[in-house]
Amino acid sequence: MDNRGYYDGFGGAFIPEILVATFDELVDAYMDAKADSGFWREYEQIMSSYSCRPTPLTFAGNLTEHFGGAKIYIKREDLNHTGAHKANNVMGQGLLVKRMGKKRVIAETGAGQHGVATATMAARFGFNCTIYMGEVDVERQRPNVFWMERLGAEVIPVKEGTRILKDAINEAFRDWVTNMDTTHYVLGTACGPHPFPEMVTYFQSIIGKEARKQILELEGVLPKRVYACVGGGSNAMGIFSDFMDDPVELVGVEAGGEGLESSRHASRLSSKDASIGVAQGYKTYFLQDDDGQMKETHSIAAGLDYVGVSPILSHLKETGRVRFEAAMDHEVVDALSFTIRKEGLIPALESSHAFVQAFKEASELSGDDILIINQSGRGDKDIFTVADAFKDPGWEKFIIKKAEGYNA
Amino acid sequence: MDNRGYYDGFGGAFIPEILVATFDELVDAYMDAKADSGFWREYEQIMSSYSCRPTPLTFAGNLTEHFGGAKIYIKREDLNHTGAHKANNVMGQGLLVKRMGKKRVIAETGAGQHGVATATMAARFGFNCTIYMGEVDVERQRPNVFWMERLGAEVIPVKEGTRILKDAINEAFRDWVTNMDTTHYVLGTACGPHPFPEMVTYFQSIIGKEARKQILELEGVLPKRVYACVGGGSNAMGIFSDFMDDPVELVGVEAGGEGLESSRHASRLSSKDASIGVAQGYKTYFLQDDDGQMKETHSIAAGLDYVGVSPILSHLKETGRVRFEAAMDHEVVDALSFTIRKEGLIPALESSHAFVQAFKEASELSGDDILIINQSGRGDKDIFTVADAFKDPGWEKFIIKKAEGYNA
Amino acid sequence: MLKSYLREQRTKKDILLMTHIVLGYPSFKESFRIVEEMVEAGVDIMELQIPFSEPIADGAVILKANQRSLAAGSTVEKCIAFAEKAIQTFNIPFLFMSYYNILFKYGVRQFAEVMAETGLKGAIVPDLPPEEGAEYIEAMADHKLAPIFIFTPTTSMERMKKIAGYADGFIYCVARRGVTGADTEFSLEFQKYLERCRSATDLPLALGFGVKEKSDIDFLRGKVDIAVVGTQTIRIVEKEGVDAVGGFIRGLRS
Amino acid sequence: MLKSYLREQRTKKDILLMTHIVLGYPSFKESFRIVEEMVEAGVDIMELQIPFSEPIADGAVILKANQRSLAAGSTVEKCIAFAEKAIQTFNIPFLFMSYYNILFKYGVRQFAEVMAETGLKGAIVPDLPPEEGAEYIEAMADHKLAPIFIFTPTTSMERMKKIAGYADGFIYCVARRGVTGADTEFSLEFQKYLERCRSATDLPLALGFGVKEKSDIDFLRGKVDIAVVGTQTIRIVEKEGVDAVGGFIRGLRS
Ligand SMILES: Cc1ncc(COP(=O)(O)O)c(C=O)c1O
Ligand SMILES: Cc1ncc(COP(=O)(O)O)c(C=O)c1O
Repeated sequence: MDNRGYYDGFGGAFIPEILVATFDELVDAYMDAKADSGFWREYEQIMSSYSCRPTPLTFAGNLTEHFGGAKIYIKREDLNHTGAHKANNVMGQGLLVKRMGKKRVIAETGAGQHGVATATMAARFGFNCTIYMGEVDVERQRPNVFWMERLGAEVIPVKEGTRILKDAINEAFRDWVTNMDTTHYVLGTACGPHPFPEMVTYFQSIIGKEARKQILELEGVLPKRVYACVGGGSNAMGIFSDFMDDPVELVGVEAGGEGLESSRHASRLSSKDASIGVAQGYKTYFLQDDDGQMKETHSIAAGLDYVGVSPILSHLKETGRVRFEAAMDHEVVDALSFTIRKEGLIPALESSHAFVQAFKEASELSGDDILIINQSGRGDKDIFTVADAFKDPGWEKFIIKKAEGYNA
Repeated sequence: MDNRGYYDGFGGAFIPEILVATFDELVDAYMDAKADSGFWREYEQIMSSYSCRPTPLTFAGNLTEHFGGAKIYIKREDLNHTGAHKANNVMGQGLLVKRMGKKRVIAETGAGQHGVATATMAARFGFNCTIYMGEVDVERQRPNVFWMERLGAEVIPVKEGTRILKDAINEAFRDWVTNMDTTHYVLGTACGPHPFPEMVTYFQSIIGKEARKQILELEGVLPKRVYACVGGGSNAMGIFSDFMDDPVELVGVEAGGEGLESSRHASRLSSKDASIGVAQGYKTYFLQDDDGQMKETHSIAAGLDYVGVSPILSHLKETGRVRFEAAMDHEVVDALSFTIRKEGLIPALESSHAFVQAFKEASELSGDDILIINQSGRGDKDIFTVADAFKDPGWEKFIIKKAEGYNA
Repeated sequence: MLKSYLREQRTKKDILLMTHIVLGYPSFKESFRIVEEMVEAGVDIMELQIPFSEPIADGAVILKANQRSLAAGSTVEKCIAFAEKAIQTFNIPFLFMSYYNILFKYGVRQFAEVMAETGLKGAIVPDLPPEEGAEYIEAMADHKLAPIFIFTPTTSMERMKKIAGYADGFIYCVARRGVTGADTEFSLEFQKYLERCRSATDLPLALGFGVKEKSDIDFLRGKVDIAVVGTQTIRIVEKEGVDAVGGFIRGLRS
Repeated sequence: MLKSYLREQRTKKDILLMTHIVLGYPSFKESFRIVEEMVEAGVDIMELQIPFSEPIADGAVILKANQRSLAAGSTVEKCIAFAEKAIQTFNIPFLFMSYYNILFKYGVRQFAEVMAETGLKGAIVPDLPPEEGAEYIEAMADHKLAPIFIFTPTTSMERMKKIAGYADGFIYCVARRGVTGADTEFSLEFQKYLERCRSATDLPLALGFGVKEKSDIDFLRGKVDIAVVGTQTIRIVEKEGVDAVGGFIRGLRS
């Protein structure tokens, strides 16, 4: 592996020696596929026949009218099979796994979204599948665990560390260094050692390719700004990548949690709490202490609750090509609520972060300007969190009654 | 209203006199729209930009291989916005409401699927929205109630009668006869008085139009058989209608519940328990006693748990054009489970009825034959039912813990 | 025939009173006592509702009465037997009121036949517009029974005339939008509606939906031939018991 | 220099023993007593692991030790102070073992400097392949510290030779796929792997991962220069207490 995936100092492949050969193989398979003109077609074909790509670019007429500024368009990754952009990445990696002749996939998951997507891909391709999930997440994201198990995946609760996403990643690596001959690790976001940031971006770039074509067809002009939430950075990189050379402002929105001053957040690029470090195989901004120990993070959106961030985004932060903002938990619930009410769309809590920032800025812009928000996933998966945020008494009664039935 | 929507004696419009003018207006608006060549284009446009039509026709390679007979294709209505074919009907009727200049919509709902779809449409179009839902269904389908409320709809629990779908329909009619000047009743299936069976079929026919075109493009030949579940009959009519004049066998699958001999089912066309009658404004087969009183019905799938059935399907039953079968609750759970495992698809419990019958027949057919199954909706909405069917201990623990949190 | 009987009664009273009960609610025995109270209090004609599981034109009170009656075991047969006994006992005309499925399942012709044999004078079927009722209209005519049809505030003059052509006995004018049991505002607009009804037919006119007290009847006097009291008597029975019915009825026209 | 020291020791013993501890686990005090026990029992060289929150190359036992140590308040500073004291007290070479972020955050050059000042002889950084380690390699060389690199069964001969070019002190040969703490099957294939390692470099070879009892050491004798015992001593401490360590170590080579 000569190109080690560096973006002006961010990235790299800090991998245990035992995995070097595996990464060499992966890089080769990925480069081969990328060079094969038929591969992208095959990828597009499976995404259009198994998921429903191209996903629509929906004009949000009511939101546009309400804010009285820029025209707001929404890229509908929520309509993907399994309900989020995660499908793009897993199906792409699935095709690579087939090329490499491996028979087993593993993945980490936080919210469970990437776990469900990977288990789905594994069912479809006939792979064995093991999903690592922090014990805390297993408890709070039970519905996704249920579906992963139905899909035939083994879900292993990770009981070490902070028992959330980053610990699941570590555990997946531990599995991988043991079973790399048979196994591919389907990393779920544009993080981790090279080639993952580049490769995940490559598969997710289908979002931006479509969105750019769609907006030009619909409006004949490029958008003024594009908004995406940033967890690991895959949906953001996915929609940003095709606008990179355009005069389009790109805005990434991180989890502001309970506020950037509270230390209860997951803002790596928009807060002063992060610094450059190396962990989980790559160099980027991490929320870490002065010794380099990773900190606990917080977000209402499990999928954004992560200490690291794509090295490509760290690079784009430094160059100023992408602007980063943070949205606080309560703002996120408000934006979600408002979007449901106004447009009949239910963005995931993760995606709702992007909506928060777009809503803050829409009215500053003129009616000729266009905003695109990436709705990375659908929010009905978040009902347990959202209902709690609303303190919905009907929901609580329902759950209590259900529980009584089980206790009886 | 001269054409009263009769299909060889089934159908009609048995409406209270107070609604006659409203139905005249509706029939006019519908006929006008149908005659307007731009209307269907407008409809297709909104379905492709707001939902993601055309939905894919997915080749189920693993199921095909497993059964070793016909090639199995799956029409992916689960990928619609809001997760089911119900979106097609509500968006179509929404366009009509706009044409009629009304500002309020009402709807009945059983599973909650149609209620969520209607509330979504209302949010999008800016209509006021009231949803009637049997009290029993409100209790068991709480997640959908939660989303309807978030979407801005008022959900009214119907406390009369058997407190399920049919009672919600009655209550919606009671609202309508009071508020018809401002209000349109968005009936959710191909039942009720003319023009609903025809009109709902018209909007749902987009499924069959796409599927027919897709299979000809993919395979160059027509399918041998097409399977759809039958609640009120809208998804079945939707996919069947474009194959009506083709040499294609059409198979409707009703809720066999605990068995056709058990009286705990909802099979109007495939059991001997139903007879022709007139209720809820139309003539069709109903599950009723000798006096004409409607019976209680049962299905594991709330969306199939209904006493009546589309008059058009009753007609097609009599002519033999459509074959009707029933799938039992436990078969449905098995087929659902198997489909998840094999293809990574999660059909709704309703849709899984169609899968049951297709699985029974696939291996009898040859490798040159093609089956299409209509996956009318996605099953993740059914987690509370499916988890119970599997008696999943992890799920029960999760719910009990949640409840403890609320009780604390 | 019903029509001529009503005309004759009108020569004696400035407004007639039609009441409505749901058979078998609270019980058949009490239903009979209610009829008795009503007849003794001077009611001129009665609707006997055969309960149906899906009474879509009825409001909450009558809906509940239908369901309770069915839950207690009412059948069409028992309703017919009840009507037979009432007719033999009391000297006023009785009508059946029900939804079309009850007739349809019984057999529309057989239903008309049994009505005639039993001595009923006609029927009100609120979910059967004349366009759907060819068989019913014919069968009723064959047995000299009055098919009562309905005018509403949304019915055009043209349609009123058409409906009147199918009707016999009287026309049931629905006072307003909505189902049974809600209040009606007896406004100027309402008065115009009644004038339209009047000019569309020379059949006697009955006015129902929301008639519940003396002032309503006073308002209707001179405008229609029959005032229909439905939901309100059920409420009286529920609140004050069967014995209160007679006094309530007497108070309406006194 | 480490390499020559090890060569010299090998002239006295047919196999050397390197042990590993996680600093601050169960506590710094106990860590020190463990070192004491080990040195007294004849251990030839020790790895002192500076705990890290994300030790991806370590298995469950060492992972937990890392976390407990951090939870109890371990810092890099305390680890350096510990090493200083150990080096002053005991006359064997000590290495640091940690993940790259610890060095990176400290500053790679500063880290090498402080290691040299403290008297450490080298470092093992399992998530730093030589390709990523240019600065580290240079800094280590500047301070005459040995950067220990790793061979694994999946490392090609070509790559082994390349790695050997960057390495100093000795080569850490990982016995098998996987993380620390699992069993290793010392098979024929394994023997071939060691032969490949041997032919790729003339640096001393250490073999780690899964070495836990006398028979393992016996097997390794003559094939490698150093046997590395890691996880097993942590297990001994956890199960039998610090006092059991000396006996365990002595038993390995007796
Ligand atoms: C819907 C959704 N959006 C966004 C994310 C964040 O990931 P990324 O930043 O890689 O897009 C997740 C992660 O689970 C997700 O589920
Ligand atoms: C997913 C799904 N499929 C099918 C049905 C049954 O309705 P229909 O027979 O009108 O398609 C429902 C009704 O709620 C549904 O939600």
